[in-house]
Amino acid sequence: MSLLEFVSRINPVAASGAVLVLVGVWGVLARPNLFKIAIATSVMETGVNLVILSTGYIRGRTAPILDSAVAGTATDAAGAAARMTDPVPQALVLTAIVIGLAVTALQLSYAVRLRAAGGGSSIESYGDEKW
Amino acid sequence: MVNPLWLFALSLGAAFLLPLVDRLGRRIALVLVHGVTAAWLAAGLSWLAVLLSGGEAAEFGTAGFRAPLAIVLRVGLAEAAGVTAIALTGLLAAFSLTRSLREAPLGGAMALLMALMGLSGIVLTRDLFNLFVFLEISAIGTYGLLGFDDRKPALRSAFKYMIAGGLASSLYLIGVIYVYRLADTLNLDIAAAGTALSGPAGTAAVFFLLAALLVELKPFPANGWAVDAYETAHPGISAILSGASATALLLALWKILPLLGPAHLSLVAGSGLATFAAGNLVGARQDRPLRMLGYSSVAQVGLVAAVAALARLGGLGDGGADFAAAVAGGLLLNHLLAKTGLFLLAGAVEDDDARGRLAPLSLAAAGVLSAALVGLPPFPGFWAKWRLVRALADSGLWWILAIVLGGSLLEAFYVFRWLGLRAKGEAGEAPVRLGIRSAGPVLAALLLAAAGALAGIRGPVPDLLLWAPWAAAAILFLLDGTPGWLKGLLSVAAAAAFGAAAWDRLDGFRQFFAVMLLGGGALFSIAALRKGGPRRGLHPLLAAATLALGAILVARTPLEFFFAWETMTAASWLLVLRGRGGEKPALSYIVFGLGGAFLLMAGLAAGGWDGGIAAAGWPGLLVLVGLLVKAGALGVHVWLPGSYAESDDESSGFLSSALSKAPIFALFALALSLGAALPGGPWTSRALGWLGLATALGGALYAVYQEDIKRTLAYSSLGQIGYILLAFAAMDQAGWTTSLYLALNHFLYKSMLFLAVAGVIQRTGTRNMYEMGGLIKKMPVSFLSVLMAIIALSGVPPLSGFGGKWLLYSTLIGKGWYLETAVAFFASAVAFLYLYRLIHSIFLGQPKPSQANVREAPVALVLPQLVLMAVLMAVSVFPRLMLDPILALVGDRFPAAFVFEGTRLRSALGYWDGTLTMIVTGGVFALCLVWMLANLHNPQSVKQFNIVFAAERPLRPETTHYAWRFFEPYRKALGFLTRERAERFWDAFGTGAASVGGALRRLYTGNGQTYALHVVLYVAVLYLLLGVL
Amino acid sequence: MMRRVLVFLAVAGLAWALLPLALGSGVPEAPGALATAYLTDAPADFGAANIVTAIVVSYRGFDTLGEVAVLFAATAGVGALLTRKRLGLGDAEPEAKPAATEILVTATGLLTGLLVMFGVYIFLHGHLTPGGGFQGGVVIATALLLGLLARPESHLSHGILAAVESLSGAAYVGMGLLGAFLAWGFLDPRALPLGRIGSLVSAGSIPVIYSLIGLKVGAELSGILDALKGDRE
Amino acid sequence: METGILTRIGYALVSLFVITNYGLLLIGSMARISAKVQGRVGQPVWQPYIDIVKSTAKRNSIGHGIMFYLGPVFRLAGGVGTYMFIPAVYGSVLFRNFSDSGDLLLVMYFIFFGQLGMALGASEGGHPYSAIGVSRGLSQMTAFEVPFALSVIAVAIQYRTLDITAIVAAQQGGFWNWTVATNPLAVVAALIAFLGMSMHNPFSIVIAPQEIPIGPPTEYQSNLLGMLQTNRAIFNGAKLVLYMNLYFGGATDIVTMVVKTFLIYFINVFVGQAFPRFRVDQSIRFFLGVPTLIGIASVIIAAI
Amino acid sequence: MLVDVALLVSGIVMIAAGIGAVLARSLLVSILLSGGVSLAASLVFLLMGAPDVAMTEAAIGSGLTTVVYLYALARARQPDEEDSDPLGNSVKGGR
Repeated sequence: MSLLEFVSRINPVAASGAVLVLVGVWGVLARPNLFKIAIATSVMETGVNLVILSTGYIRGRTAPILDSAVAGTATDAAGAAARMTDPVPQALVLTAIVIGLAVTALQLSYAVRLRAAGGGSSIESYGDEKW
Repeated sequence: MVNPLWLFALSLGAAFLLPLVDRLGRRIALVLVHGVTAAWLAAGLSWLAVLLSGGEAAEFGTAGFRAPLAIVLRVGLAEAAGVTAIALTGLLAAFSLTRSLREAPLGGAMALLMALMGLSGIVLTRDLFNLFVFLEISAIGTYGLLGFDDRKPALRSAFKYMIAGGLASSLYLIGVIYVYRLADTLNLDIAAAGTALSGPAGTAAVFFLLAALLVELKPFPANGWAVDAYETAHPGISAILSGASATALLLALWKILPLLGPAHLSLVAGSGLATFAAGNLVGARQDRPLRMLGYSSVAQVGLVAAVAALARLGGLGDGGADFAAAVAGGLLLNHLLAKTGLFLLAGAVEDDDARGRLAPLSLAAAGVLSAALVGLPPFPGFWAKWRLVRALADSGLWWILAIVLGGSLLEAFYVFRWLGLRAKGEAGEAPVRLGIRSAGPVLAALLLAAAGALAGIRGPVPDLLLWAPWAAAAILFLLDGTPGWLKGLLSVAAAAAFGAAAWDRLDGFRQFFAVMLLGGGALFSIAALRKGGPRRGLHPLLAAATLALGAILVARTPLEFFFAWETMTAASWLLVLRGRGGEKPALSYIVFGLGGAFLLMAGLAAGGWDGGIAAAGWPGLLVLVGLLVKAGALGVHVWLPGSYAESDDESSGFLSSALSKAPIFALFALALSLGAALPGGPWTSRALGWLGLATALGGALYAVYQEDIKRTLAYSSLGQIGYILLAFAAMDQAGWTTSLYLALNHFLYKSMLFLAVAGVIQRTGTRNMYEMGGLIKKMPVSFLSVLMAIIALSGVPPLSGFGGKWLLYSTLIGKGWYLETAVAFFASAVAFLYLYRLIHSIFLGQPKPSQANVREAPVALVLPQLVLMAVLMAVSVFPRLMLDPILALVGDRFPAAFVFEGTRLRSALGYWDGTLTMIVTGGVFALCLVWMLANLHNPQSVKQFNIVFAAERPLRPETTHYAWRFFEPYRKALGFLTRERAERFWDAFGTGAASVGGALRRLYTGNGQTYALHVVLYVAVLYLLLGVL
Repeated sequence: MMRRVLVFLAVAGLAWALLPLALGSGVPEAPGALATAYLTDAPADFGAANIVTAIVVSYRGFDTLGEVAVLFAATAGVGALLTRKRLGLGDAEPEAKPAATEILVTATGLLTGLLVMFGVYIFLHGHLTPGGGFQGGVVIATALLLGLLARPESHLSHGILAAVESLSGAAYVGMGLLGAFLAWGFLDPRALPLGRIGSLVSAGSIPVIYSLIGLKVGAELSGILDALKGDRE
Repeated sequence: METGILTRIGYALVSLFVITNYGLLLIGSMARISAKVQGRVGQPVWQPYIDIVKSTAKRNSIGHGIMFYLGPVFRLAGGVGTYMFIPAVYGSVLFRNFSDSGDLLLVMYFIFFGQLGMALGASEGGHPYSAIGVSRGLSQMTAFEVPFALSVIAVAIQYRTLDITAIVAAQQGGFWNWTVATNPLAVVAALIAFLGMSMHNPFSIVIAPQEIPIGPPTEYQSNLLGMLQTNRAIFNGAKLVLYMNLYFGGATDIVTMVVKTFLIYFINVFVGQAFPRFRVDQSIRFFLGVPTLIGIASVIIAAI
Repeated sequence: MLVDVALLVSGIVMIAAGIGAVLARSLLVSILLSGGVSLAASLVFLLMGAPDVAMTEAAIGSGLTTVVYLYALARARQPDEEDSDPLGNSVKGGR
């Protein structure tokens, strides 16, 4: 089955994540609305998170949590380890998501602040500093 | 060593508790902020102390584990220096931010703490993902800081900044995760040690990492977002961005260098150099100071990145990593302190919207900071740039060298333009006082000076004599409030002491020039006493320039020579700037001065040193051209007339009669160390001869049409230097004798002229000759001085000037340079025109009623003139006084062409007996005088206007004194020769550079989205190039 | 038009760089050496059942501390930007909004309490089950948000929020220092006894740290929402 | 050839006396000849003597300042000095003058001594016409110096010396050894320059002798004017002697000198009479044109 | 394999939602679609064996972020049409 063949060859998460990154970048570059830029940045960050986590995707493995489902007995550490997926990307993504939220919040604050000062909704109206 | 983790705990704890502390009062909260920053500084310094005294770099793990399991921090020399620099900048900036922080919401202070901690974290961490976290901490802190004091423009910029920052961090994350995937670690050292990253996938992964860091380093053209922020933020924030943030990011780049392959490194180098060139080109077009500094920042950072990459590539430097650390580190330190200080200073001025000139202390700080930024000695950038240039020359990377020097020159142009503006201010504006806000810039300036001096004295220039100019300048600046006579005497004493200390180290040639250079300095230091009052700034600069001239003579290595040379250039530039209308001339003076110096530097770096400048081949030609620029040869002379005219009158004299001999000395030194030959051989000589001749003729012709005395004298100096060059180019005993004789003579009579003219200008208050007239009765001594000087200058026997002419023509005809002889003859004849005009318009003809009360010049001017007159008479009567030493100096390097027989000097073609000439002339003159007096019957003096005037009686001196446009028919006949082609050429050149800058800066549209587009395109193009490489 | 072409070129160029990397990396067969080391050692090292938590809070705890700092800096920035004065709201009364119905008010009151308890549960069990301080903190913030929605005229108590935020943050740093003094390094959770793996009181100070993070994150996110609402002085 | 210093001074005075009288008579006779050519009776040959005596005998003298008085002194000293540095008659101790002070270059530059002093004196007179005259004179001087210098260079190349005595020596042995025969172009250039140097037509705008009193001497009268007139004679003589020495084989006796200098002067004056007067800018352009090219050609010829 | 197909399908959904978020003229729709992207992403994370991340993404990415957007939109008095009012107005905050 060619689809499955193809899917097994590539990393589906990485692929969709990368495309999502491109979609986000396109949004950042093409939509002049301040909020739209922020939204596109969020989409891009989600894509990046997918890319990150894609490297920790191992077929057929479970979450890296030692519970009864994974390890019958807690002492069988080595055996449990062989059934779990890579935890490092997960740890990294956790951090990245929170940072993404922080950035988004701040970016939106600026947008709000600019609007409150009577500015336009398009980034084109903030080009007084140039050359 | 102090565990850096304590500092992170301290920063975070303080930041987290800040809202509670704030309840006790904002002051206390701010003290906490400053205290934490100071703690970082203390820690950085303690690390530096440990590491510099031989301590080992240390790693600090977290959570009780080591890499790769846990995150590890490393404190090495680079890290310690980086943390110190960041904390220092932070402290300076925080100090300037205090008021804003007090008035704004507390978020500002918290963001500041976070930003600084983040930057330090970037420096310290060895973990790639942790690096990302710290990048984000500092980025978000910065975003917060950009808007915290509610400047509307800064709010706009911050949004643009965030878009670009978001793109960069996404790129970075993608890079990090694939590095992890391939290398199975996040630790830098482990990743660098393995080979997993060498394949195509690894190259791509590292590329993303690198691209993100490069974008954060604000490369051209993807840096509009940053420049906007630099321009609009609070100056303290701009200082952090430009200084601390750049430091941290460069160290981050430095860290990942081991991961990079040659192709990556080429990208970094290319991008850095392009940024350096483009940043400076665009900066040159910028008239808003903060934005200008922004462009300068990105340019400097680009250069540092390029240097680091080039050194890593292996094509550069002697000691690999050491070299890179020294050069890149030196440049960075220089940039950091200078830019921090400048942002604070310029920002304070802009915040006040002040248009006046800066108060003295701030101005001095601004001067030091600007000079450091441009890489003048003795600041750290100078040493770094020298090593860089040397390495580039050694590696044969000439085009990079050209970019580096060209960019630096552009930078000098716009930075010094700003400085000139601030030094002069707009007319009618009150001086700008910054009060306590100047503390930061002053501190930065002091640190720069200290760091530079330390680097120099403990490094390549241990000879304290070479530091004398700086010491003298510093001491006299401190005494600047004291009366002028004290400083004048000190200056003279300094020159004398320098001469005494250096005398034994100088060979004959150098002693010969020392008399002119140091003596000239002392002479004009005395002349500077002509006005009362402290005359702030004049004496320190004059003394510094004088001693720098001396330092040029005692230099023993190329670096020492260049060090002294640039010192001289800088001091004399400030002298020009000090003049009343000195702003524009000073700018062209320093730009051409540095342009020449840079050529010299390239040549020196490539050539050797043999007790003199031993640069053969085309490095030698570079040196030659550099010296010619400084000498003011025709074509590159455009800086000369304005600077001589607009500087203070004693400074003009100093520049013309003493300082102009420095390039002459250097030419001799160059030729001497090549065995009395020029690089390039006879063709160079011939070309140099014609160039000298063109200079002589051009100088004379231009001088004819000037209305301004000092411009006349300036062009006259140009012409005289032309003769000296012409004679020098002959490269034989006759030529060198002539050249040295002319140089010494020029020193004598041009000093007299400038001294006399200084008196005239002081008394009449004008420089326009047609506004004077008939001053002979008011200022007889000055008249006599000018009379003798112009007789000598024009070469009319019996004064010593004729000796020069005789030697010159004998040389030229003997050498077979016949056409040159004819042109020289013509040029000498033209000199009569302006000399006559000079003495006629000022001293003769009809006096002006408004100048009825003019007195003789002050004693400080008259006395030196009397001495010089006596000397001139002595050497005229006894030419051997001057010629014997010169002949001895030239010695037996060449076959003898001139020989003395008693008082008669004999050449292959003819002879000249100066003493007999003087006696005959004196006798004849006495005879005629007696005849005249004997037949003088009933002489009557008549009143003004009692002249034979056709049928009417003139009433006004303005219409009777024929002085304005004196040689108009001459202009009609030969004006086509003096159409200022060189000026127009250089104007066009400037316009060309400006239009390139103008075209480039069209990229900076102000649209944040366009900036983001630039970022993405930049990354894409970089990737394409990576594929190509 | 030109701009569109350039945007297309830029995105295409980025795609050309990114897609080969993303598509070509494939799916790994097994975790790398580092991951395996974590998987095998974490339970023994820290007695934490949730290995991701072990990494987040201890091995890479320094990242997490930084992450908290990021959120903190963002909150600070938002707070500085969006004061009432700067938003142009001045001293004007907040806009009157139609009051919610009685039922909604009562329901949200209940729900808020439940949600807060859920949030606390999430971060207390971070070392055992999925979830942790951040997730728990978000849930708490959501709970407070619901309260705000239900009673538009109500305000969060800034004093309490700030105190919680400050103290929990400082306590987090303090736990880190405790690790340094009582165990083997900064942020080492072995300062407290590890306990039996799988039980609530285990994994050293991991649950304590995660709880503090949860409180802090909850307070900070609430603060951001508060600022966006226009309630900051 | 060592001679006592007093003897030398005595010889020099004799030489000076001779050249003064010769110069005066030359001017007088030339004016007379000019008049005849133009169909006038003209002045007596001794008119210059009358002029000088008349000027010197004036009872009053009006002065404008010290430099005004010194101007004529400079001027006369310049003329006398120039003559003093030229050996007038080849081989004659009497007319050797003080030519051992320096070579041709000294003579060429000493010419300026008088001109400069004169210009200064005239300036102090305060008359605008004086200054205008000086301006014109100097402007023109720079231009005619070029062909003159070129021709001198050609001579120096040809004889490999700048020593005037040696140059004359090299021309001995008949007409074909004279410079005028060996390098006629140099002589042509020099003679054209001589027109400007003597301010003869068409280069007489400087003193404009026919019109209103203009030119450097405007303010001068009494014995000061007398000195200027005396100088004119001596200076003219000196220049003629110089030309004779450089281009026309010099003279071994006084009669040859008189004949040769008279002829040189005659040619010049009458060549000049044929042309209208140039403006200053025109004369500058003229001198830097064809005469300069001729001069360059002469140098090239000599160099080859 | 089945998981892979599910991942791919989710990926396509996400990309579609992302493109929609960028293209939508209504900001509200945009925000909701971007929340949808996050929601789909959290599903993907869950499928990949990353329940921690999935939870976080759901809570933060699709939940809190969306709320923050909506609050900001309200506070900024931003009309829903993305290209309305591009050049700003003179109205200073308040009523």
